[in-house]
Amino acid sequence: MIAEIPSFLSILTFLPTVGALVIAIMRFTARPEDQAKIGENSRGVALLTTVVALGLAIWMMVEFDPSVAGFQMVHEVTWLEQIGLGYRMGVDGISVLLVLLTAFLMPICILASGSIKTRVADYMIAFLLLETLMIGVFTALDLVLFYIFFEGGLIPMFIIIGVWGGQNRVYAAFKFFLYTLLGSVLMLVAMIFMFLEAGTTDITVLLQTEFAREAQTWLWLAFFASFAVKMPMWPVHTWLPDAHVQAPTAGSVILAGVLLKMGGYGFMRFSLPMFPNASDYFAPMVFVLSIIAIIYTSLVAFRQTDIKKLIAYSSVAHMGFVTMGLFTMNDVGVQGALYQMISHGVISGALFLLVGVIYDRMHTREIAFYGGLVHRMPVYAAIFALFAMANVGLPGTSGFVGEIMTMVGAFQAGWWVATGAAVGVILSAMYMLTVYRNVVFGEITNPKLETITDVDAKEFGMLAVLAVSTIVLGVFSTLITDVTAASVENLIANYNAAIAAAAQ
Amino acid sequence: MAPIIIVFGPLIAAFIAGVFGNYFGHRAAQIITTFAVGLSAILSWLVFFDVTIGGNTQTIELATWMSVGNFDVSWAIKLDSLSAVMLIVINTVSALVHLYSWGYMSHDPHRARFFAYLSLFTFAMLSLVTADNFLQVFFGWEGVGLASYLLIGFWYKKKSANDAAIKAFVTNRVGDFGFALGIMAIFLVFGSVKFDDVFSQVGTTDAVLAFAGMELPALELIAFLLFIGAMGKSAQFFLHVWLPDAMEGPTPVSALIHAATMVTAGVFLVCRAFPIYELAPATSTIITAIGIITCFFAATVGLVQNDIKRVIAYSTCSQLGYMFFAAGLGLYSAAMFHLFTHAFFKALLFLGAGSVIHGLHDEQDMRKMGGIYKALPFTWILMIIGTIALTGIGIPMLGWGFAGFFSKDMIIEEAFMAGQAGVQLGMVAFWFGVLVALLTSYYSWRVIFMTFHGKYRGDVKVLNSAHESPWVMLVPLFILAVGSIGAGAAYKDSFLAKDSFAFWQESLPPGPYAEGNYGHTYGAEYRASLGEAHAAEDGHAADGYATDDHAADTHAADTGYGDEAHGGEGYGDGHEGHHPPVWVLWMPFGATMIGLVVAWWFYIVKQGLPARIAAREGPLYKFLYNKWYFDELYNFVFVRGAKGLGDLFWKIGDVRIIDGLGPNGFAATAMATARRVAKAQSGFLYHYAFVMLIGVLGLTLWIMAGSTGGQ
Amino acid sequence: MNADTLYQEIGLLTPEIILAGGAMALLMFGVFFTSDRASKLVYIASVLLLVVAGFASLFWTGEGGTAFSGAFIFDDLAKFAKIAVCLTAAMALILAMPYLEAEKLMKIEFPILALLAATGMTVMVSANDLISMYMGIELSALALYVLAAFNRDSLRASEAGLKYFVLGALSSGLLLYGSSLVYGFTGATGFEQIAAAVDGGTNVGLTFGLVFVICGLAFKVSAAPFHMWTPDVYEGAPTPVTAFFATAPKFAAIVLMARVLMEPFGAVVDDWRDVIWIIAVLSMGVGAFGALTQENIKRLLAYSSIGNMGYALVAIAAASQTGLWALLVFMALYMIGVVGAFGAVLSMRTREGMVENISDLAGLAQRSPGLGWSITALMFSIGGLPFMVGFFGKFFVIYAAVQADLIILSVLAVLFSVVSAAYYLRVVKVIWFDSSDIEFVPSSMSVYWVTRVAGLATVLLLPVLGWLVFRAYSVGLATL
Amino acid sequence: MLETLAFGAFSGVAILSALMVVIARNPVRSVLFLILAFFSAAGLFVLLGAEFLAMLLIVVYVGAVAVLFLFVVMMLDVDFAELKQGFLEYAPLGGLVGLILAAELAMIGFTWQASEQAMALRAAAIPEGMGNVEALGQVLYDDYVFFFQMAGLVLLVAMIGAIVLTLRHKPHVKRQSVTAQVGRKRDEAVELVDIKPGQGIGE
Amino acid sequence: MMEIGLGHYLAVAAILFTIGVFGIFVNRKNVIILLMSVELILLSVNINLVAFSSFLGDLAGQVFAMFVLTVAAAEAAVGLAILVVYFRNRGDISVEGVNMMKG
Repeated sequence: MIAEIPSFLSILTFLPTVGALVIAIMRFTARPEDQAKIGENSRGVALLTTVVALGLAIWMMVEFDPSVAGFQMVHEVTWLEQIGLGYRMGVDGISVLLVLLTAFLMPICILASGSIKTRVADYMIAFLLLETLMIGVFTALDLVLFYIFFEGGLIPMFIIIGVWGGQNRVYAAFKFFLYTLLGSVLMLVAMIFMFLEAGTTDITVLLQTEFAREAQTWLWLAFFASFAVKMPMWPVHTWLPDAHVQAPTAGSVILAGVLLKMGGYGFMRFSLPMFPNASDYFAPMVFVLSIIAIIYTSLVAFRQTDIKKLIAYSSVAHMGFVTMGLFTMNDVGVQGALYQMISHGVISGALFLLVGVIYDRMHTREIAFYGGLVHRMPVYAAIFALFAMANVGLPGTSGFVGEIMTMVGAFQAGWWVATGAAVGVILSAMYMLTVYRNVVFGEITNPKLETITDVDAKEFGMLAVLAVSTIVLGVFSTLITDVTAASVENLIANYNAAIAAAAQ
Repeated sequence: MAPIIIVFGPLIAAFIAGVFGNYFGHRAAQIITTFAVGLSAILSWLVFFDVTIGGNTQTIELATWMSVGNFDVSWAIKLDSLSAVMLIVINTVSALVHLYSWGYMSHDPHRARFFAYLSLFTFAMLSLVTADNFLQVFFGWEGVGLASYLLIGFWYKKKSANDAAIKAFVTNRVGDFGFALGIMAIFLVFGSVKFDDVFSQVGTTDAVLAFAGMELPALELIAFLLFIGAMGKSAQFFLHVWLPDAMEGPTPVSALIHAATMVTAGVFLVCRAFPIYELAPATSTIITAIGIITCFFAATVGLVQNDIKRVIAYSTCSQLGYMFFAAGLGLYSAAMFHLFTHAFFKALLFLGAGSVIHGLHDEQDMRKMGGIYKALPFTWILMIIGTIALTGIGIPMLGWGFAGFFSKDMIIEEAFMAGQAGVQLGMVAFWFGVLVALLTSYYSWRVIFMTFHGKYRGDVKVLNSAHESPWVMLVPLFILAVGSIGAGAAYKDSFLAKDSFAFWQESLPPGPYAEGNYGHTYGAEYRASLGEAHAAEDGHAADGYATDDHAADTHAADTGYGDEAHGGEGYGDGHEGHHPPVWVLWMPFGATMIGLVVAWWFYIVKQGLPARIAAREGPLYKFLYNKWYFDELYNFVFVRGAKGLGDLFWKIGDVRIIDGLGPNGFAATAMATARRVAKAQSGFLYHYAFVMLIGVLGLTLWIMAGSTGGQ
Repeated sequence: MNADTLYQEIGLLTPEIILAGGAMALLMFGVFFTSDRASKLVYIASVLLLVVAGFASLFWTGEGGTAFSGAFIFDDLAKFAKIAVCLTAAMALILAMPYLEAEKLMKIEFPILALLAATGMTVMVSANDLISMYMGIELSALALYVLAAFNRDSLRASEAGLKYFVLGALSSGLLLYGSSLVYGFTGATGFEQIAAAVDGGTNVGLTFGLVFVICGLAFKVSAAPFHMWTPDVYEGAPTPVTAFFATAPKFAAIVLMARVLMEPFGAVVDDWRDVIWIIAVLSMGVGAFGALTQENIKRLLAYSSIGNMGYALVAIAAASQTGLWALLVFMALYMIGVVGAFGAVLSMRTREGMVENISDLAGLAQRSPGLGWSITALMFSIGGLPFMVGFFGKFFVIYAAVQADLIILSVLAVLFSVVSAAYYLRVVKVIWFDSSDIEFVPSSMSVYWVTRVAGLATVLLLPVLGWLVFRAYSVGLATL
Repeated sequence: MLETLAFGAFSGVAILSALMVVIARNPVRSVLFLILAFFSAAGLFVLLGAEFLAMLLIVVYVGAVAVLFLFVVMMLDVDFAELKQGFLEYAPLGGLVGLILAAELAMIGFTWQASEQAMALRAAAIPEGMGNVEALGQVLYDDYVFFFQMAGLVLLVAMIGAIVLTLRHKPHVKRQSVTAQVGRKRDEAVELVDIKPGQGIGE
Repeated sequence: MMEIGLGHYLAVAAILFTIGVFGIFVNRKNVIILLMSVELILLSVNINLVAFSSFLGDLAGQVFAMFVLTVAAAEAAVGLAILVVYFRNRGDISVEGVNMMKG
């Protein structure tokens, strides 16, 4: 059915922009005294838009044919065609789930923004634009288009962190923006080089293009600079804790849930298939960095006094599994990495929501402030427990599936890789349970907490949806791997063919 | 259907009790969970008979968990003798503990949650033992870890409980780390994590893995990694530290999890993976060694502890040591048998201790007890039964005794036989086994004497209001007591002796005792039955051990004493049978008796002497009392180490180095550069002109250099 | 030269004649009618003249060609540049009017000087001879010197004028000295003849001359190290004048530079590429770092302009068709940003008068959302961040550089763009994150709409970007 | 020989006076030295056969520009004693830069060789048998008419610029208005006031 | 006595040019001197052009020089006008004083 709507993906991508425009028009035409009302209305518009987008994304999933390895629902429009640039959209098994994840998290983010009371319309516009850009990253089939979406996302996020963020928001926003921009610009040069080599920026064509070995090395490094920062990998991860801590709840959710995935997606879309020899060459380096990330950041997380910062560091560690899995270049590893991305999107999103719940009530994220929440917030405690365990990678939750698959893949690449990662599994239990104990368990020693209320229906609803997702994905992992299988296998087959060809 | 109900009944009950407990009320939660587990228990027995007698082994595949390439993992229920034994142990003890908890937890405001946890634990344990692949075992493995965490930390107000819970979980994770790596290695070597696929290939693989710079035989490595997992869960030496602290949880939990079921998961794993261990002699030796050390270590520490539950906890640890060294020596069925009997009497002891604690209003320190047998008569008797079962009192030559007598003595004796046969550490295991039997007897009786006899040393008010436990608590105790008395005698044949071939079928080797004594008689018969049932699976490794021709080849070649099963001096050909010398049979009995007498002397005859010894705080006493200083060591190395490293990485690594040199350093440099650029913009015309001129000059010089260089 | 060819040749000068003739006519009109309404009329007529001249260039359908013995050329490049010059000059004038009225500077000389300056610029972009290059530059430069000091009662404006003049004269001296060397070593002043001479081989004297010429031109585009005047003059000159400085003259000068380097000296690209390379890197560096500490928005835009000219020079360093069209696309898109940005600066008027500090923008996103959003978009566009059109300008520039194997230059370019992003972000930060109770008085219609439209254009032009690229592309193909 | 001497004299004077322009303390002297430099340069022009330009230099530069300078210097009436003397502070570095530059440029001059095509590329070869003025006149209004017009525009700009910057209409200064003076009538000029005794003219 | 060649003229021009430049950035006293230095630079250019013209036998150089003269005159007028304006505002034409804007 979607086949009859060639521009389906474009509609999905730009639908949120339309919503943003509606709000913008309301915002700019309203009289000053009506602004408050506009803010409330904009919530509705934003929610409606994101829900419709989610509906479209689900429809897309339904229509998506998982048995096909190539791109589907491709949409092409000529644009700057003289020099080979085009507007091309399409999804395959690697990207389609990330689109769904984005569309899935957005309504939750909108709902989770109840505590935003100032400049609501601007906030909603920023979020809707961000959604367009994020979906665009995953659907773009043109190098330059990808880059635009990839970098463009920085702008709304910058605003979101900077305007609605915490105390030190300006520093965090700048750090976030400049750090990631610095990583990406080198990729731009590399992209242009590829563009000149291939004569086009069509990703489908570039996937077939073989780049010279020497060039591959440099191109790979340039792309790596971008994706490593975005992931983020050690040692370029330090922007993330700051950004997370300062961002509003929904911003953190999106940051952890989707923005970080762009790096992993980039590796799968570009680095691995386009520069197989370089990927092969650099894989040990990636493994080392991943393992350092896993262990190092887990230890750092253990010492944090700010809940959000702790979860942010934990995100870095979990992204270490993704990079590790990706560069194993075997079925289990790569699919596991993809799985881990989806799963981390859900789990870390939920964790940030959970932090948001208490932050909204108490306006602090200091672990020491809390303690004994279970007495006042039993439901909260239970949900927190679930996600803490999911973050720890307890079997039966989606976190486990991603971790074990990446580790199984990594073990095939080298025992030391998997061993290092497994150490991280121990450490994650250490920090997560410690923070859980300090926040939820124990006696209430802080009198301010006496009046804290449990999650309300809306919060419960959002968290419940995420909880169900986590568990369902944890028990039936084939829901995801069936979708990704064909594309990943194709990716690996091509990769191995390229390596074999180079070996001769 | 029955297996599904067995496994998932508790889960559903747990879900209902946990989520809706607050709406339906505590009573409903109690009833639902107890009913579900009770039903599971009854069905388990049915299944047990169906499997062990009816030979109706089966594997039910429920769904696919993971399927990526050939990494194919199912949700399944595998029913064979091994899992059936575990099923009955788990479900029986669990059902009784549920029932017991009605009484024990009657005053707790969070009962519903407690029962939900218990049922959840039961589910996790069941999914562990019924797994048909390693990953599902891992699921259950971590699941029980979670349940254990939740239950230890049940009284979340207590910091000590929370800390103990975390300690338990993290320590278990260390074990799981090994287990997970083992699974990965299995997948790497065998391309599958299914038991059937893996075990059918073990004989043929000679894969070598380079690990930590060494070339290791893959099987040894896998075996070792899996054993690390087992160590964690079963609280073996090095990873035992969590078990005593786990006593922070409610006593029924200690009985269920930390005595009867979860801690035995490690033993179960080793038995389940016995085809691998049989071909991994080096690892088996390590297991034996660890088992011996644990068994001795825990017993020595148990000698001086004053918390009633801790003593029993160390006792558990020690008994697990027995099971492990048995498994390490290749006596899998003996290990399983001890596991089986231990479940009864250790649960009995714990629940009995719980009854004491309940009766004395949550008093756990034995120094404040004494002479309360009058107040708690039933508990007193039941505890003595448990103690007798634990210490393994029985008459050796007659084959009469309590449960522990059969299982523990069997292990000690078989260790001797193995040692005789040249299995590494066999004799060491034997001597330590005897020594620990002495210690066990001492500390077990110490508990009885300190608690129920002598003078009451606590607050008189407590004694006056001390009461016997309600019937709902005592009934489970009675049932367990029956098990403690009779389980050994009743099942000895099935587990270890003449019925063991039919009993275990393919799931476990019956062991040298059975083979030596009954191999020929029953082997042929069994082989015939097998031949029918598994004609297609000719050459299956499982056939091997049951029959003594080519079975012995595999067995013998690796474990060393199989040879003697055929010829040699011992029990070959079944003529002389497989029997240790008489003195060996009497050794454990003697040791037990010595322990009993010493305990009697110290705590009944010379009351107060132990307290004086303790007060002197001699180095040995302090060493033992402080559990060989393991907690301090670990605290220093791991906890402080992790904190130190974390701080180092964070404050130095991230803040100073990465941020300092990276973004912040870059920003500072940029700003400094910016200020310099701005300063150069001095506002003076002549500076501007000068800069322009310098520019011209520089460029012309550059060109000049370039052109002369070019020429 | 017969009458036919004369007419034909004069026909090529249509835009110049419109501008110069119009300027003179308006001057006469303005001298005789001195009322305020008449000045306004002159003003509006000037804007119209510029637009007309722009359209005259746009709709010039003839073959193009050279006039006056090859001294003047009207080709696709000149056409493109003339349209841009005229339109941006018109925009600058539109922006200027409310300011001049408010500051009581509404004199007819302002538009007339602007017209004459524009004439000079149109000559610059059509220059095909060293002399016409010089005359064009001087015509526009003299007018601009005067405009810089136009607010003659202001010390800052006169200081700006003085600095601009002295340094401008020095740069003219450099340019002339270089021209004389080029003339001496080739024996010709016409670009085509120079190209022929250069083709036969070069020598150090010629290269020297070229370097001097480059230095002179670099001053006009305010490329480092010849940029020193820019911040001071931008700050001191009346804001509309600054807006004018930042737009049309930059475009004309960079096109002239491209033409000089690529046409007569196209054959000896290796001789001058290093020079441009160095100048480009210095410009980008100075632009990036210099702006970081600025508090005055005009100064900030000055440094931004220095940096952006560095990017334009990167395109020139590529010395190819791609470089040329990339330069045109870049400049055209950059102009949108600059016009909008200066519109925004001109909107910064409180009850007390104009304000120029970045901190005065605080909280603009709330106080005046339209303006706030526009500046945000414009800043991102000037900074070359996706998904604003400005990104494509930089993108094509780097594309050209990579094509010419200038990898290191491209990498430096993108790295400097990150540094410069910091100060664009700072403006955005002030607008969005900070708050203040400064109230701007509503800006006039023209400024209001120019700012909004420019802001919107940074995004809305994306779909039709292909058209612009296509135009520039064909210019590139036709010119080289 | 004579030419050499003349070149030496003119160029020496030109350089020395140029130097004095820069370093003289009194701006009036600077202007005068500038005039001297122009005269010397005109001499050099004559030596090079560019008589018209030599005259132009004297007439336009000396006659107009230099005098304008002189005028402005005097008009501004700067108190020269107050002017700072930071001269020597920067002189060494400046001198070094200047020396290098001069050396470079001179060196370039001595390496001169016109390109091979230079003769062919000449746009307007100096015609034989024609005076410098006549030759220039021939090309100026033909080939170079465009530049001529441009020069006109440049001068127009200069004029407008000078006027707009410096011309001031001062409202409080009394100015003579000839038409008003001529056109006034008697009764407008004289007002008859009837003064009562002892009151005075005031109110 | 040597033959006077083009090089000599160019050298003279180069020296004058340098003095002009030198005057711009060494002079601290008086803005007018700057304007005069500019005139010196233009003069040196003219010498260059005329010399080249003479030695190439090409009138273009002289024509160029003529226009340079014209423009230089216009430039002087504008420059002096700006100077006057500046003086009126500040009452001083010290070069050191011209630094109200910087940074």
